Amino acid sequence: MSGPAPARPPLLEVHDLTVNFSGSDGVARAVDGVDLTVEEGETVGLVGESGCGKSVTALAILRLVEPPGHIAHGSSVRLGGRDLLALGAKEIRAVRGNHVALVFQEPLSALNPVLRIGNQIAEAIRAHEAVTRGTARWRAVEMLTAVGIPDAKRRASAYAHQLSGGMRQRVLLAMALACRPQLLLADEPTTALDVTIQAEILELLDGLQRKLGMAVLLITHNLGIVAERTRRVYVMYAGQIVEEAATEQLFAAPAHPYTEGLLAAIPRLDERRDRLQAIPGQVPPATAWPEGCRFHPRCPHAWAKCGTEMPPLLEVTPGHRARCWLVKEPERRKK
Amino acid sequence: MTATPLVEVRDLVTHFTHRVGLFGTRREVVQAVNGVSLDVAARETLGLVGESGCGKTTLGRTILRLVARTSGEVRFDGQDVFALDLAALRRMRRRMQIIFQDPDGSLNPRLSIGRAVREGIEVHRLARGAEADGRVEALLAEVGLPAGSAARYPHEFSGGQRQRACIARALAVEPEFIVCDEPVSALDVSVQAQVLNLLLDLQARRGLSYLFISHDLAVVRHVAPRVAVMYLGRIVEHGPSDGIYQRPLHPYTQALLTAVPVPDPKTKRARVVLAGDPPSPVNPPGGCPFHPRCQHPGKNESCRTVRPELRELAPGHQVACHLADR
Amino acid sequence: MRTRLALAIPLVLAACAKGPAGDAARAPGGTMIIATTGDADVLFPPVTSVTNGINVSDLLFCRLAELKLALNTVDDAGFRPVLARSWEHPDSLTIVFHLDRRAHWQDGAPVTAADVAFTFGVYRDPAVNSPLAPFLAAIDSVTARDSFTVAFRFRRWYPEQLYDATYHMRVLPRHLLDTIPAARLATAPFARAPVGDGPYRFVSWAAGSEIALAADPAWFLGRPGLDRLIWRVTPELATAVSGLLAGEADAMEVIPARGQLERVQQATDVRLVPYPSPFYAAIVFNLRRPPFADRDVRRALAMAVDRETVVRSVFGPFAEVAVGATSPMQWIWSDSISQLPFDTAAAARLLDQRGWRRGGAGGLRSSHGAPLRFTLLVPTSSQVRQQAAVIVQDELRRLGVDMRIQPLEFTVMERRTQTGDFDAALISRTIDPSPASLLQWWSPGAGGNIGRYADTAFGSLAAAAMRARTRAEAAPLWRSALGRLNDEAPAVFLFSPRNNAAISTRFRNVTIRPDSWLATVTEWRVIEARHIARDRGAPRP
Amino acid sequence: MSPWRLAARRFARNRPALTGAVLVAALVLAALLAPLLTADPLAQPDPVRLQNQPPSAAHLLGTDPYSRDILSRTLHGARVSLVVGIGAALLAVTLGAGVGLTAGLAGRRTDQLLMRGVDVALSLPRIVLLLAVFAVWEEAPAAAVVLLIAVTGWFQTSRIVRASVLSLREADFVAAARALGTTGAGIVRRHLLPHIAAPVIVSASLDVGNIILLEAGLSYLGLGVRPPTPTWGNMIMDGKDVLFSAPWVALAPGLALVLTVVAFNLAGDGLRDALDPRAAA
Amino acid sequence: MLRFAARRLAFAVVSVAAVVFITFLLVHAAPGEPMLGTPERALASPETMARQRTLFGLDRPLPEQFLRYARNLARGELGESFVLHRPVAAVLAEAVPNTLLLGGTALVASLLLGLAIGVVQAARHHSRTDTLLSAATLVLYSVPVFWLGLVLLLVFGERLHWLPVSGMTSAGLEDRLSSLGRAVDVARHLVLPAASLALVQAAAFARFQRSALVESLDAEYIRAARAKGLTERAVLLKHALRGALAPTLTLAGLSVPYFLAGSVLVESIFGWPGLGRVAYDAIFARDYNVITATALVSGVLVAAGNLLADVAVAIADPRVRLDQ
Repeated sequence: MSGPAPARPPLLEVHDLTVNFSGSDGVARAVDGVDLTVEEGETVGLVGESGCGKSVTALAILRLVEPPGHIAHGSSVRLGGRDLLALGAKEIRAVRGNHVALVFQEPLSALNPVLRIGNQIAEAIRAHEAVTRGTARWRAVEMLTAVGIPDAKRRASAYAHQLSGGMRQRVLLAMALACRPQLLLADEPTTALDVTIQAEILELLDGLQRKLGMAVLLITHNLGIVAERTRRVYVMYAGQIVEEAATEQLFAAPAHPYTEGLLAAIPRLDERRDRLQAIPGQVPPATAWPEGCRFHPRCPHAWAKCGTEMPPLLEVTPGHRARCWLVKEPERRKK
Repeated sequence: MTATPLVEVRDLVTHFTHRVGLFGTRREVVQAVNGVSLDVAARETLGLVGESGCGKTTLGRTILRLVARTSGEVRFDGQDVFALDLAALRRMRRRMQIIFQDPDGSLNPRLSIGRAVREGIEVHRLARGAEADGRVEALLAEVGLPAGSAARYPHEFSGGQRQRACIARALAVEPEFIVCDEPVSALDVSVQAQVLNLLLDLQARRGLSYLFISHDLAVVRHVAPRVAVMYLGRIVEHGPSDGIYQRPLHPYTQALLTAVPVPDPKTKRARVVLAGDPPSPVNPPGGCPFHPRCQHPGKNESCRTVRPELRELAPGHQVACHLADR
Repeated sequence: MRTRLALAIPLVLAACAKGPAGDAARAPGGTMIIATTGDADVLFPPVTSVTNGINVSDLLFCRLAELKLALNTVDDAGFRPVLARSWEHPDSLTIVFHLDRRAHWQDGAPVTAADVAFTFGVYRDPAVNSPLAPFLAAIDSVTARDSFTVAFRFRRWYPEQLYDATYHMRVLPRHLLDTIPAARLATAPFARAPVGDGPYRFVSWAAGSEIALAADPAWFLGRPGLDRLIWRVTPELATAVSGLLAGEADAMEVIPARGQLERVQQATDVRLVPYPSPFYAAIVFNLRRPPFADRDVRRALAMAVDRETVVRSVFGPFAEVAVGATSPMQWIWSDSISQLPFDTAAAARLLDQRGWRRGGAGGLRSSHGAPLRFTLLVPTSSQVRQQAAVIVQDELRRLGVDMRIQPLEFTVMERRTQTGDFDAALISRTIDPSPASLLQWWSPGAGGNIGRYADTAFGSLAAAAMRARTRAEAAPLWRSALGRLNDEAPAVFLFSPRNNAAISTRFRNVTIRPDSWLATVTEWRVIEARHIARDRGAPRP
Repeated sequence: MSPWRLAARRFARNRPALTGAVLVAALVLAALLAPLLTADPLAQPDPVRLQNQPPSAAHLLGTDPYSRDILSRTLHGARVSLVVGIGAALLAVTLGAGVGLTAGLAGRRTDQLLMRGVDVALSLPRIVLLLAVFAVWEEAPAAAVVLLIAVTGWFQTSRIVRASVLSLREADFVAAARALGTTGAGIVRRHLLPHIAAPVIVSASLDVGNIILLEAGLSYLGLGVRPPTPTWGNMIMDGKDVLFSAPWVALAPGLALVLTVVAFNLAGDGLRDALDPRAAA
Repeated sequence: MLRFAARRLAFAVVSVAAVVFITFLLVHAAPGEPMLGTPERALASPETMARQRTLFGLDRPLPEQFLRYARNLARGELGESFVLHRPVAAVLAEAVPNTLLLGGTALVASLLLGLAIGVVQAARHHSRTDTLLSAATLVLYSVPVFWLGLVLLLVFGERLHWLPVSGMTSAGLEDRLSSLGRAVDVARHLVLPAASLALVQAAAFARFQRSALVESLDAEYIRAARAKGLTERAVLLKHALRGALAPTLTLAGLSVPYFLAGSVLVESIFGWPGLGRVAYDAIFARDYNVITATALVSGVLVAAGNLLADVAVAIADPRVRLDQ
């Protein structure tokens, strides 16, 4: 689904983002030339399997990639037109947690075990706003209440290990949203949770997003969540965006064989499949991406060109692009 | 229920004591499995679903006597597993195996894949020398690992391949029954399908029985014609998958099913959202274990005080709920 | 510390010197910090056994009379009066002392004859278990004739009666001690904070750290020259010397290690004051064991040891080769005493004659298949003795003798030598100013005769010397006895170190009596121009 | 590639660790060859004139107060230090591993008993015990020093081993082995020992340095291995009195001591990094 | 909490009792006997020694001696020193505070210094500063404490005259100083011995702290803290250090034996009149009651250290606090 071009620049505009990790086995290009945009208030999915680079992408947006990883020259991340990669240390800190916030996958490890949760929220507030300790604490309690934690005042002085998994994830949300960011990067926010809790958290996130009017980049491997919660989606494979489309479009007519494969590979609750269509082979390691199209060794349709030339993102329909030569040569699709 | 069950579990209870607090000054009893009965027939797969902490993993391990039971009984092919002496137990273990969730942790990183697979062959003296090598090679090929894998070590394989190796290790002793404890939940979507297909193929080829434990309802539906739903150490619903998935009778099952996101943007479903977290198995609530979270409009006093037993509401479809009706 | 070669000045008295020169009494006093490697044990003279305990209590308590610097133990002229104004010999078994009526305890009470009689009782009381009691065995009784006259009655006549009557005992204040049971005396508070009659008063004692004394301005023989004496315990010798060189301390009784001596030699503010030491070191053979029962083997071993090399190597210029079982402190010391020569050829011949021939592995000597091999016990507490042993070992090896060194902890070695469980031991003997102490170690049946040496010739020479009326008569007899001992070689007498006190050049008038280095400290003075902070000012309240 | 070979490769790539290992190897070699390379460490060519000589062609590191060759004594001292350090470390970890394994595998009661015992042992003031024992030991041969240091030094290892056995017992691959019917002994041999080996090796290698320091301290106090057998501790003591006039006497053994301990610590750190199970995954 | 405290206490009592028992056996099984005088002056005759044995009851069978000792101990009596002729309690009462002052100062100093170095290294980890500090702490950690003590003494005491070399106070000046002056004087005397002990242990703490911090800097919550926009300083000091503090505090509590061992050497070198000296002298003089009592005190100190470690961890890490 692609509406008319927005009058203002998109909220987030990532261009040619490349992140390298240098290790003893050579340089791993974990994220390779990623382009993506998020409009204000929009929920965008970033989907892919482990090791595809989706988490690194999120970290790179806030320049949180740590050595031995580094963001390559030529990448750009613009937030409301401002290039985050060009900011000084102090300015980027002013963005983190304030304009753009991050929610992590493992709420237990993302919360400092030795600090009270109320404190951890309050310090996020105090990092960006000149408020007193007392005010910050009061606002922390308010945030905890907002994310549905009962008896928030008392819970504020609890430690992470004293809370259940769902509660911890709520705390993380409260921490991320404490400064009312314009954009939330939610990295697998519910993967560690049971389905019933996952549903609660996603409902909560929906509600908060509407209330705060923020945009969400929802990073996940779960196609179900993507289908239910996002308007647009990017599919990542081996460090690259391989497909980009409106969500309905993607599920209705996937253009990239990898996307297709994923959809065919998952067992469905709503229908009984006799046999799953598995994608053969393994995700290659980041140090040894294949030549040409990175999916070609696992692709049922691949032909010689796929092994030598890397396809660019090709437009399938307006707003729907796929990194596959099949877009140009659909006749090569095998039945 | 199917005739002549291979595995019969009756009123199985497994409690753990563990120490908590600084220096373990306090004891806690975790009521992991709290009176479970179920059967698995030969060549059949029974799916067991439940959320983390519900006791499904403990149940699987207790059946294999990897964990001591507190009471109740497990019969395998008519023999009481807990009555066996150690030698007999070892013989019995040839016939029942287990596959774990985490392929990293279930392979000894210091043993090559070949030696890991060979371990069972050697323990039960099924073959020796070159014959054993041949068997290992064949098993590895059967689970789809490339030639030459035997000499390699777990860290040289991907998660999916490691899980294949685990399957090969379990198959090495030619078991009849395998407890599959979340065998695919640590795997990527694309690989998950490979392993599920492999398990189904093996079952067809070797006539295996599975107890398939998972938190993923979609996966269970895919592999198991019969499903048991576990909550806080008890089975709350049990029956043919089609029945359970299309017409869940227990409020918990209903909530579970509606919570699972469906990868289809066009389906919009009404969702039963549960309040709060599952209670701790250290201190399970009285009455119906689910009652504190239950959203059933008819919730009443007996839910709080009387524990519902499994009732058969449709052929083969049992549910432990006072309020459920067909 | 094991390097502490403790000096062991036995039982001598200090300070009771004659009255001060008039001008010194008015001169400002000053403070002397004495660095030491060991603390005192207890300040109760009958049981005090540690060098510093003795040094300190020597300044707190007086003797009846005091040896003069020459340490002539035989003649009455060798003594000067202290508590006793004078004495007389009414008969050959009695000495009567007349006490100085000016003498008083630091609490004001006079020192009386009853104190002296009481003191004798304490020293002899088995419940006190004074190690000095055996030295008083010849005294039968001590009785007070009146308040200031006391009579010593001896069991037999001998020339050193006055020495025994005065040297071993320090008079104790009866009025402060007679209510305490004898067995509790050593542990009574008095023993750690005594009230004495000497030139110095007790001020404080921080165990393991510091003992402070202050001059008694009212001392009956005149105010001492130094206001305060402070012993500072620094277990590590190198640190003690550092403190001395840094001016933190003023004096050390002795610097036992050559390397440290050399450091002090190079310093400008500290000088070394040499004086004879009261001990000698020797390798004692156990005559109960086979090779050493043979006099010729002993002589051969003695001749094979180049004692000059041992001494120069261990001490450099800071020790003497021992002329025998004595030290230069004793008046019997003389180069004329006959000694075995260092003669390896003669030693080899002697061993060959006695059937110990070379031929074993490594040129080892053996007789009837038994190698000439023995073990030398050396205490781990003495680095110089260990060092000497190593050199002797090397020398004997060249002769074909395998001497093994067994370093033992001091108390363990003591046990072994006492029970005769040893081949040879490198011992050190602390000696009194009196040559009579020779018998303590070398007469048959004496507790100190660990090697079981028994020789009638030596015995009769020593006995004759003991009976000699004057020092002039006694000296040649003692020297012959020592010569006989050398000739018999029950031991190899290695060295007698020369002690070197280190004393700040701030002090003048420094003299040292070898058996008790602070005996004349009442005469010492600080040069006025060189007063420093600790010499000035009064204590703050 | 097997995890051991991987670890070896990681170790070989770690420059400081490799330096440490090379140093250790050189030390061991020098100590082994000491009798061939150098003069008799006890020989005193001329205890009067050749005392405390500065380094020269004849005596590369000079001579000590007995005119003995310091190079020779330092190398021979290495024998004592290495024998004591390595010997005691090996013995201690063996004891510790044995007790830890027993506690980890035995029933709750044995485990409690052993571990409470270890807790008590850990609150023993080791130095006081060692002082007391060495002071009473008439002669302390190197073997006795090894034994004593080992006997008072295994407690921590036993805790580490026990903890690692307890966690391994919960590991899925052990459960899998049990499910396969592998016997207890087989599980210990195939699955537990190889895993315990890594922390034990690391703890042993890091212990060596500490034990060498401990032995030197005891020697310095005149305990431990006794003179004239050269040990670095008693060599430093020999040189203490001439520290200003002949600094080389104490310097050589002091530097040798520091170098050795540094080498073992480097190698130990390297081993720890190389064998770290997190890195091995 | 009370039950826990009681258990810990009971446990400490058992530990200390074991220490006493083992030490008692060891020293009495030792050859040699209590010594009168210094090694060089064998003044006491065999008869005197024999009488002394009877007086001290050393001629009784060992079990009887132990029972008597244990009975006295139960009444809080530590007996009498054979050599010093005074109650052991008095000997310890003088020595223990000095050792506590020295060891306590060294412990606190090493902890602070170690933490500081560790934090600096972790903040700049893999930089040149880090490498240099790593090398420095490694070498320092490998230096024998007595060697370091001698060097410090010679350089700062004797050569440079900056600090006094021996004792706790300036001899002869104590009573000339105001109480503040006295405190300063003691502090000056404390510097070198405390530094000798502290530097080596600071290196140990720094090495430990660095790796704990570097490890905790890898934690997800550190990334979360950065993502909140906190400064590096806050991330390091508030988040990483808090988490990494507990193990270091444990190590600090468990380092009591190190300080005891070090004090034997350092107290000798610097003439510090403490427990280490007392123990050392007593062992060589076979002063049985003093040896056993020093072992007892050391045992208590070690047990106290262990307890402190537990308490410190409980304070630093809420995860190990007793659940409410």
